[in-house]
Amino acid sequence: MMIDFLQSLVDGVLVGTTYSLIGIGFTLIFGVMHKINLSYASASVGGAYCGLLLVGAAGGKSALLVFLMAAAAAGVIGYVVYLTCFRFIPASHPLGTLMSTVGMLLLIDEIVVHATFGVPVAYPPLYEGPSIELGELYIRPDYLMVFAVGIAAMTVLTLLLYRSRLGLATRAVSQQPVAAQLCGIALYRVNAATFVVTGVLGGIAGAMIGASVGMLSPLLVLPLTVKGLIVTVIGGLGSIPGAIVAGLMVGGFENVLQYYRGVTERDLYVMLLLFVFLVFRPGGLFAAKSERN
Amino acid sequence: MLRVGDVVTAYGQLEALKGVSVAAESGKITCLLGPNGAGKTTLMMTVTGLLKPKRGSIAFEGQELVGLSPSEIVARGVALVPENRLVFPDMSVRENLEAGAYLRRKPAEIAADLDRMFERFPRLKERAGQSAGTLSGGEQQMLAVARALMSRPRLLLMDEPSLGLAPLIVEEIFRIVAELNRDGTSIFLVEQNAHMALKVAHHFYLIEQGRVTFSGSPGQLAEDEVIQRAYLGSKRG
Amino acid sequence: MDEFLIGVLSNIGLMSLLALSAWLLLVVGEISFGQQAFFALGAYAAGIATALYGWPLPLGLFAGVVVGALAGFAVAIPTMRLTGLAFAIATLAFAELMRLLLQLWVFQREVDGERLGPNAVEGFRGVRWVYDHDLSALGYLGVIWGIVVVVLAALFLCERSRIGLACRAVGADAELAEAQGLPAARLKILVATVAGGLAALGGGLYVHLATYVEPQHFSIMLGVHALAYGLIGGLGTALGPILGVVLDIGLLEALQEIARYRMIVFGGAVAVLLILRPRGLLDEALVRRLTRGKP
Amino acid sequence: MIWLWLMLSSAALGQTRLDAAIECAATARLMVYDCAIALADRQGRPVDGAKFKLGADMPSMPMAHNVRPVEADSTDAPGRYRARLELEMEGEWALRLEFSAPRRDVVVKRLIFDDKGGREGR
Repeated sequence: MMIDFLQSLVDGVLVGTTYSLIGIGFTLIFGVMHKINLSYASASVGGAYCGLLLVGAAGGKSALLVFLMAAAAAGVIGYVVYLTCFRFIPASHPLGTLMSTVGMLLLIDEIVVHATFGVPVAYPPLYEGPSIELGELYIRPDYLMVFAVGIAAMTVLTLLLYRSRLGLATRAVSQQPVAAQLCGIALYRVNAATFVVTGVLGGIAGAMIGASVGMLSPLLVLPLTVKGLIVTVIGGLGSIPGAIVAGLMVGGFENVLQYYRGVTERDLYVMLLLFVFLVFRPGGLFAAKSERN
Repeated sequence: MLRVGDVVTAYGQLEALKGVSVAAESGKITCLLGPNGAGKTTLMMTVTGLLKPKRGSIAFEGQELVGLSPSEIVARGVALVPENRLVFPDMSVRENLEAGAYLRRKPAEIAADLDRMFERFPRLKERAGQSAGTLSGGEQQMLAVARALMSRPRLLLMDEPSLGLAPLIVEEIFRIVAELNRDGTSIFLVEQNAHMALKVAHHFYLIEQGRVTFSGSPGQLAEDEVIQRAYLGSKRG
Repeated sequence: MDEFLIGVLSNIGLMSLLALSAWLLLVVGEISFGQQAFFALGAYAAGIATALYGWPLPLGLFAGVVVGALAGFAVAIPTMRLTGLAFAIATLAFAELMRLLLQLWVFQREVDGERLGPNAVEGFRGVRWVYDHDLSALGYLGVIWGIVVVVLAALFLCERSRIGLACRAVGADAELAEAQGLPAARLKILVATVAGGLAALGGGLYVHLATYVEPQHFSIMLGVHALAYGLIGGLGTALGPILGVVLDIGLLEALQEIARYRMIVFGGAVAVLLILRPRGLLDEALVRRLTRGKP
Repeated sequence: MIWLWLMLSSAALGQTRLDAAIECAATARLMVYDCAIALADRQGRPVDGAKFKLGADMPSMPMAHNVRPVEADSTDAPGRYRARLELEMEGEWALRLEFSAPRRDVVVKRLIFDDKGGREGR
């Protein structure tokens, strides 16, 4: 009983890293642009598909290569999304941008459907090995690998944000875009770079999801988009630590509920949680400090 | 050094600048005085490329700035201390200054300038690791000035540096302005506080409702009248 | 009239009601990703009324509208304080909540020796009023479009009324409108209520056309389409969302050569069109230009 | 007018309803299926002479995928019909039989399609 609870919690938290990554992508773009990119999860899954297709077309089989190509392809998709949905739509029309990213979501999703006839494709596991036993607790090696890759990606991102020139510029733009321009930071270039970086992150997340589920399907896109939004909202819009914690939380919460109550009720409670959060704590867990002028 | 010729800037149909011509001389402090809504901030934003003028020219050291992006204009040697300071609230004081030096590539020079800023603004040194959002208004103003200086501008634009600050702090800010100018930085200042501005300025303009209505040196116009027009605008508009 | 054409026109009418529902909220400046929930509620309520309790269709539709409007009102109360994005996600959460509840809900009765009614994921079969009453496809098309025309007429009247103008003002800048003394929050709740009822009306008509619905039909995808129709068609006039529906269902889906790739074309068009027309094809500026000079 | 008629029209006419069993087999062409449909009334007697079209849509991707209805042909076997269906992807589809004879009616069946064919699921 207790051990079942722990087991589902651990599994959920490990896989929750993928939610964290998707949430970081949403939140980072929101931080910089103050807009939501709803095509993000579809671009991530699309990137994961591209990785598989590109490596497969070249006759390769290496899972590592698939991962790298997925990340690269998703970075390119991120740039395309920036150009179509953000770069040229005036800032005074947030509705237009939001809807445009929805169009992008449909577009990417449908290209995948047409390219694969909606048939789920097998995804290579990144690591196969014996599972680790901690007492009665089993830690699945592929989940552990997903967790490790997720943590590594977050670490690299943190270093990039806090130790690089691009990171300085990104933070400057997200906190005070006018002053950032006055410092000589080119807004469009930083925005585009943010989309590429979050795209790469999403590609890694997409490939991780493929690897942990064992396959990819276009039907993953909508639930993943919703999960990403949930993580972003619960973590607090614009907060990266918030997204990380919320991702792990939602992953664990969801898996435990699934174990006890089944998939439909699980989703029901997750949605209820989201609704309650929005109504009673719209700032999320890590509510941003009051805005300064 | 800076020549603004007949600039018109509009927000949609509304013209905030209706053909403004001003100039800032090298090595001098030039001051633009005027009431709220006269177009002072609009002019600053137009010069720095944040707004695109409908027509007119802006020449800096003989080169046209109109059409350049803000970052290209910073690279030419024009830096603005914006209205309300606009520091990066969740970045440390040191990072704010590093952001100011964003376009410069030599770490050693940047480090030297950082030391120089801390020397000039000891308060900032004390708070180097603190988030800028936690600073007081006066400290934020100093940080904004220091951040602008980190790009090594030849012309420093300042938009209402005294706004919302206590009188003692305002005096300190203007002392720093005079000091910077003595050390060789040309300054173009926009203010509503005519009393303080006239003390440091070599040349001043009055701007009212998007038009320059007076140009001369301090003393050419009675201070009372300048103050009156800088706060309220003249009756004839 | 060709059966296929009747089918397409019926679908356009139904989706128009859902699109108008999303559009109404866009007019007051709110994005809802959840109007499909009210569409679903309308479908289930009207279906239960006619199929399980033998109510006539008009009464069944009315019941659906009441349920949808009440739900719209109930959701609007706690969510209206939320700003744009939070509101959008809250409506999405509500709609998913609704859909998941429908996936669990079993409510069946024996009618004519057959068990009918919502049956969790199996869906709700046997809403056959239209077929049992020998209403022809053309006749039902008439019913649908009769209702759409009445709704449009009502919206056009509202557009010129004080409430319509107030809604536009709230949509342009809620804070400013409030500062001018308009009850922005109350207007938004009113609009959300009407929008809920409107979507439910579409749902009620839909279930009687399809005879069968299941919770999956009402996923986010449906709401996203409704929203896209409103924004593509344009925010300037109630004809905007209709234009959006006609372009997608009437043009892309009905053309055999494109139909297969419809979603690719539609998604791409939505993504790119908004660069050129961020407030849709029939935006406020165009509508003003077109109607200028008329009394 | 039509409203008045709707209000006044009588209750169900109590006709026998149709029941359908569908099975589809994959063909040599990708995503093209040959479907065999068996029609019966509620007493299980085969129904001949029906005219209907077979359409499909995908409930899990609402609005995104639906297939233009095709006419079903009768066969020599009693109550047996066939139609050739071209889908857009594998997965669960809701097949919709829209009858014009013996009278206007609709039957909806859910099938799961893969590379071998489509079978009624759930």
